[in-house]
Amino acid sequence: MHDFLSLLPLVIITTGAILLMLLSAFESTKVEIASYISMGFYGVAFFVQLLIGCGPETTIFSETFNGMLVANNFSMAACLVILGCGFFTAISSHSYFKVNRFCTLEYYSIMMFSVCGMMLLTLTHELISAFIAIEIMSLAIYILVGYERKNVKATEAILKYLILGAFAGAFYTMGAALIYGGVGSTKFVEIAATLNIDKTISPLLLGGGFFIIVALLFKIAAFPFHSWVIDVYDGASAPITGFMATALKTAAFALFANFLALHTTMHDGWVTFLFYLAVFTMFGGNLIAIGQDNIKRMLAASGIVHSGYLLIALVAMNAEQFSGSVIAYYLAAYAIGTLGIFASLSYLGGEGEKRANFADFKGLAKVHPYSAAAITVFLLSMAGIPPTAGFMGKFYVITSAFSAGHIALAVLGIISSILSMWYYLRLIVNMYFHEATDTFEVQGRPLATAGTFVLVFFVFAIALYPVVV
Amino acid sequence: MEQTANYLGLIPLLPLTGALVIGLLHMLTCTKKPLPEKLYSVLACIGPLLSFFMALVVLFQLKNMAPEDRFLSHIPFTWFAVGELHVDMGFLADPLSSLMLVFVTFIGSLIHIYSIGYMAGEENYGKYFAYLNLFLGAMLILVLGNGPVVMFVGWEGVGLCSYLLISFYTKDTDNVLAGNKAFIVNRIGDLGFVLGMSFLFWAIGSTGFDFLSLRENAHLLTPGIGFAICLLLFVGACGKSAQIPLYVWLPDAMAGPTPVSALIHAATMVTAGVYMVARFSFIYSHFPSAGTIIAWVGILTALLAAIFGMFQKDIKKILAYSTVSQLGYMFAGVGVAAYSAGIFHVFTHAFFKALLFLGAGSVIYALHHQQNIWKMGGLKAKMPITYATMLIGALALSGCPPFSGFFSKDEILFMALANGHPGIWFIGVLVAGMTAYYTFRMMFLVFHGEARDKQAYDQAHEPPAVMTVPLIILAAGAALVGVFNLPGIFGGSMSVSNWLAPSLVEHHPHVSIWLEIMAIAASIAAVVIGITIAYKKFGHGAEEPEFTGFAKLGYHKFYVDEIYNAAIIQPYKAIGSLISRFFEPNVTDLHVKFSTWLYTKSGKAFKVFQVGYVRIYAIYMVIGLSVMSFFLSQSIN
Amino acid sequence: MIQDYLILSVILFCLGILGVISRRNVFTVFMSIELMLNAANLAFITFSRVHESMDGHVMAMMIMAVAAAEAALALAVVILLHKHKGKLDTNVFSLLKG
Amino acid sequence: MFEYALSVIIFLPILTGLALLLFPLRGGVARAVGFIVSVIILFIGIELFLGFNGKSGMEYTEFHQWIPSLGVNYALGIDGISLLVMVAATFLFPMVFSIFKTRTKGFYGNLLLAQGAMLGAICSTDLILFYVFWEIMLLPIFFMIGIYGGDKRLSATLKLTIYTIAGSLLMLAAIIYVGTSYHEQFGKWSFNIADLQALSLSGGFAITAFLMFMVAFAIKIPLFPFHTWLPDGYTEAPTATTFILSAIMAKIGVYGVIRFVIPVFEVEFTRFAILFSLLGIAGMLYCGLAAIAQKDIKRLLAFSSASHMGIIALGVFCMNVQALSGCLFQIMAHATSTGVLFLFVGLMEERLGTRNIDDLGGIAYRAPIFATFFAIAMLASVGLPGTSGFIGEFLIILGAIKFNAFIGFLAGTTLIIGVCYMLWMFQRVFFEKGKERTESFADLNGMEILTFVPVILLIIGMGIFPQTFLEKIEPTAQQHVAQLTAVSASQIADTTVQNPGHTNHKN
Repeated sequence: MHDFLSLLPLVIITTGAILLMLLSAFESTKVEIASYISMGFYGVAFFVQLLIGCGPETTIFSETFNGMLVANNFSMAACLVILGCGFFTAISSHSYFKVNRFCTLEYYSIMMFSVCGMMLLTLTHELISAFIAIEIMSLAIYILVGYERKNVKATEAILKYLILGAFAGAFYTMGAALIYGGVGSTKFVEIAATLNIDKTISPLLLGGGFFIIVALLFKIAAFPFHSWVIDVYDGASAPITGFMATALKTAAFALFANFLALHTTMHDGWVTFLFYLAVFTMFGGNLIAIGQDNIKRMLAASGIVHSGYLLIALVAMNAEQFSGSVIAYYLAAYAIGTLGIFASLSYLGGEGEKRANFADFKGLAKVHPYSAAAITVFLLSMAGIPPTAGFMGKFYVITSAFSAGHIALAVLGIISSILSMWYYLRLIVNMYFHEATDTFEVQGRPLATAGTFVLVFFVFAIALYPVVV
Repeated sequence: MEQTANYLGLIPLLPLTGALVIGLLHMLTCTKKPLPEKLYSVLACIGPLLSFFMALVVLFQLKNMAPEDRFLSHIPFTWFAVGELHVDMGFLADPLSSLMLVFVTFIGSLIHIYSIGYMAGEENYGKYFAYLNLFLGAMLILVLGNGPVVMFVGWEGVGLCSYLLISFYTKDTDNVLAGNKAFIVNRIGDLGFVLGMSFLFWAIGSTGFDFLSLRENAHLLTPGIGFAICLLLFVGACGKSAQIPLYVWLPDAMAGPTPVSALIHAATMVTAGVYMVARFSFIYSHFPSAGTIIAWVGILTALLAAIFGMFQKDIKKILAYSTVSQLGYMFAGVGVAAYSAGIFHVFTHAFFKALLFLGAGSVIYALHHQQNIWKMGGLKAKMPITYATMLIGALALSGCPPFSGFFSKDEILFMALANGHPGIWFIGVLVAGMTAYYTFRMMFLVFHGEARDKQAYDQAHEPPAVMTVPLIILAAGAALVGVFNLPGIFGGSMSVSNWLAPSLVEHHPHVSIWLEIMAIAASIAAVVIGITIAYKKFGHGAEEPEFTGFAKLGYHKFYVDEIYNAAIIQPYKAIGSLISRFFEPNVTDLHVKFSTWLYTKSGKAFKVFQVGYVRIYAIYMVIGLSVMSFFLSQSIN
Repeated sequence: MIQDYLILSVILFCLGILGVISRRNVFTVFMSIELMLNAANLAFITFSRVHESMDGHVMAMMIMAVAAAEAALALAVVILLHKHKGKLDTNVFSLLKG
Repeated sequence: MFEYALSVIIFLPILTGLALLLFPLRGGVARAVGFIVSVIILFIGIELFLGFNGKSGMEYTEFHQWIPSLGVNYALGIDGISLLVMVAATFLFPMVFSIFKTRTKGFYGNLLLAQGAMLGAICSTDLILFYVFWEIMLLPIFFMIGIYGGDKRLSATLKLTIYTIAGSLLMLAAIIYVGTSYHEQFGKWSFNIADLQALSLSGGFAITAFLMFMVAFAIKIPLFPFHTWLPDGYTEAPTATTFILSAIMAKIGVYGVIRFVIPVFEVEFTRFAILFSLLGIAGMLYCGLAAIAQKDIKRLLAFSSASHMGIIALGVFCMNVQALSGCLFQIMAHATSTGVLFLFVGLMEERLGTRNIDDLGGIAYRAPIFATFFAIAMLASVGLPGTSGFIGEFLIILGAIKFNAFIGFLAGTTLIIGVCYMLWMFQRVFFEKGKERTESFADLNGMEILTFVPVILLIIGMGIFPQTFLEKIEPTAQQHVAQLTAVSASQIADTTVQNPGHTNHKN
């Protein structure tokens, strides 16, 4: 019965999604109600996930699902992060749609669908089901990105994301095909088995793995495949951007880690590539971020940089006994920071996100001192200043890199975080060291403020009590 | 061997307390209605007088002990101790320091009393006496310090006080500049002292860093390091005692009140260098070559200063250069290992030079701060006491028998000759003549002839008793203290030298009586010649001449100050501004500037790649893909 | 025999890539992507022939379904684009850049 | 009650500071609260100082596990090295609160935060914990300069912050390297300095890590040529901030070298000592010369502070007990002298609205008490015997002579250089004719006198009875030097130039 338990959160979310979809058929239901319902479902799922915890690694319904789904600590942690992202995105959307009124009930339902896609992605240990999960997630997110139909920017964003995403998806399928050709199955266990037999990676397997990794690199916006992320984040509405930046990246990295961890030979085969990719991703992201004036674009670029750090963690991870704790912790820390900033943006951005640039936030500290303080905390966490979660994450990643012997990589990571200091401080400087030019009117008491402060609490909580590792 | 005397610490402490009390009173009241001068005067004189009496006590206690263990010490507490370094805040009274002690406190007290009259009605009356007491305290620490480090405390303390007192009239920038000059030049010397101390410690100090233990270990010094220590310490002495090349501050120091010049810049502080060399005689006696250098520096300083002295018009400047010149003598003395002779000259010089300065002070006082000797004249009638006392001082200074200066100076010259330095002796005699000349030039111009400035002359009058009495006492001293060290040839027994013997390391050469007589005759002849020339030129009044040629050069002190200014001070400032204007922003900060520039530029550059055409993004992907696959194919085969 | 199928699929795949990076009309781009997906399907089916198992076919089915869903979304986007600009040239949509 | 004293002095200010920042208060109230807290800290600090016996290594230790999996602990402790820095950080803050009245609550909150973080950095014996506090310490400074600073505050604070963070991130890399190599050599994780002493590192990585540490600390101290953030930073910062920057934060840089670099990197330290001591000398000369050309009195003091820090740093690199104790003593002495001078300049600025030396003059006639106090602090900073400044400088020069005669000589020139610009400034500001600006200069009032008298007494007391401080720090200094001499004995040739006399006193 444990199998079903470990699947329960996924089930809950799915039912929630369907339920909302049905509800939206009725005129009378308000959008707020929908948001509360989705929050409720996220919350319940979150606590269920937390309660069931996870014992040893279990293959869920190995007969029924033919060993596609495997639940372990890592997947649980990733699911928790994703559910948290869903919860706080719902909160920030709630406040966001108070000022920007283009929301319908389906919005929350679709978001929940994407969340089930992601959770499935963390569980799956098989290529085709992974593809399905990716597509569930992606299709939902495509819709969310372009949700504001009137807005040409959103439309352009969805266009770009759709084309490139589908392009990457095609690579993924080709890769899956090649691996199937090489192994005769797409299950990770089978692949591992073949790798156990003949120690070298056969050309088919190599090419297949290559294509799959390319697709995953696209999803996590690693260096050569990063260009979409900036425009899409810019075009999408703030809560969705936050959602993509956090939940999607978590899911993608979960799959990435599982794929690399399926066998040591697989991991070692790609380490060199990932090494260079990590370096390029970090520095490329930094260089892009420096030039940006729009905060969302800056955050997108900084997201690229953080993908670079996560790639370091992937390089340094040990495929033999893979725990993924470092990656999970870093993802959680990064997610908290990013969600927090986007939550604040969602109620400070104003109608049609008229405050989008650094300059628009001059003197925020004078008007909304607490929000400014919260944003500062999040930025410092992303910059990795102690005693925030971001610092701890960075500390674990660098430590793992050192103890795996990738000293050069670790040092480069440190250097890139020196570079990243400037654009994080830039917003703080704007908020604190200038006089207020704007009134920063905020309607009512947005729920997102509460969410923001909860997140601030988490930033320090998981830093000072690093339970995960 | 040494006994303890637990009151030694009090001797410097008394004036220091006086300084503290007076200073606080003055600091708290000076902006409001100032306190009565009587109060300050009383408070100021208590400390010095008490310490004078205690000094006498010390002297007599030492006298009652066997000569070879005449050492009294008092160690209140350990000052600081780190590793092998152990420095006590300790005081040592031996014959040498007791002698210094007595005359420093004696003259100090006299000058305090004199100042009561001289400073009457000045603003910052209290501040003056606070500084004066502070100085006396520091000087006594210098004298009594039982080790180099404690000595250095007094050493820097007196430097500070001389700075404060030189720039006493702070409203006038020149005075403050003179003060700064004094302090900075002294600091240059102090650097030498500190380095010397440090080397000394690492060489032989680790078993105890006070004079007595150092004296026992002195034989451990290796030649190289010992020589270096000697010279470094002498650099310190040069700074404090105004020897070449660091003498330049002393003439400017005359900017301070005249009693200060008398006490600090004639009698006591400036002789600290000589005292220090004598203190370290146990080292210097091991390195006669270093001594020779000192002797030559000293005698050349004497010569140079004498030349300058001959052409000055400011009465205090003349005395200042005479001081430098006499200090030169003293160093010549200690340089040729005649430490007792040098110290004895310090002793006598204190009397007659203090006397001359105080006399000059009362002249200046009488003429309302007129210092130019070409505006004086004929004052003999107006102020007889001053004249008489100053005449004694002048005779003593120019070293004509039987006044004190004769014996001390003659002893030095004789020792120079006896220890085989005829060159030094010859220059010494020459300088003696020049000294006599400029001293009496001053005397004649000031007191003889007829008044050059009539209405100043009419107002001139003898100063009050509080100023004349010290003059008379000092005059008596200047006339008579010579007898303390009468050489055998005059039926004396060199009692001062014998007194000092336990704390000095020196040997008395035995040379023929004729040589001694010859030396004495020579110096007397020089003095007589000098005085007669002065009398010929100025005895009956003379008009101020136009300085030309060498005289002009001498009057402008060979332009040494200007040279220093051009060669050292201006470049120093130039370097400073160069650094802060040019180097700081453009060179040292370059790495910051460059990296920020590169950073922002590359940020701009990377925006270009975000063209916004989805096709191009796809092309990026394909390019990345192909590059990666290329490397992949490389890695396979 | 088998190789030919594979070669064909590879050719199709490359054609798809070329189409995506060379064409600017949204329709053509999506069609090229479909081409790539079908190349993958072909490869799957070929391999399932090699391994004498039906898994490949199943997977091809799955992929087709997903592709259909994607196509549906794509058409919606196309309509949206046409509403905004009246053109289907991808280069027209480049507000977001820099 | 004292087993948690260190935690108290660390977290009481931090929590109060946060509270001040969070709750809406008036500036006056915030100031009062801050003053009370800092006074409490002061008394605890005095208790700690008196209770410290200096014989047995770390005292007042606290230990709690933080991240067991990586052996990161919450470990605090005080020994002879950190004692005087701790004392400086606890003693000097009440002054700041009692003097500067015209600030908003945020300022006082940040001050408290800074104090807590600095004390944390001083007291922590775990590298990671130290790093955490080390970074936190910077944030209040960043905000104080940025919000309350002068006209060019933005560039100044960004330069300072990014420069410093860059250095400390490099240090983080080095710290992690040390931790991992400990894990490799001993099979368990630990960042505790007591364990890390056992570490024996060598090779290129060790040198790189050592240099990373040194760069971080050199930037904080600041050591030439990493000082370029200092003039702008010190000048633009509000005076209270400048005070804690120069009086305490710079010292923590020196302290870090002694505490964390020497025990771990004996070999590299011994090898590079000569280089770094030359850097210290260069900084001393360079900044001392630059000071003479400054028009702004605060900037002048900034350069003078940098110049003195050069000498203090030199004390670390001389690797003998005299120099090291002198350096530790001078840390405190310099805080009381130059730091206090900054406060005086702040008072002048509040009263007259200018810091330009040309506008000042004749203050001594208006304000004798102020002038006297200023003079005493100034004389202490030029190292006059009888003041706190002399002991430290003398010991450092003494040690430098032993380390290398030439360096010792250069170090000695600080006696001259310091006096030049200080007298120059003092003359123009306090003497000469009064300017019309200074006519109205009011002397210190009762409160201010009460504030400054203790520190003036401290300056003189430290000059006359330094042994009370030295006897507490000397044993630890001995241990540290013992470690080094073991190394340098092996390679004495390329590190120290023995002076010939030195060998004699052995026999």
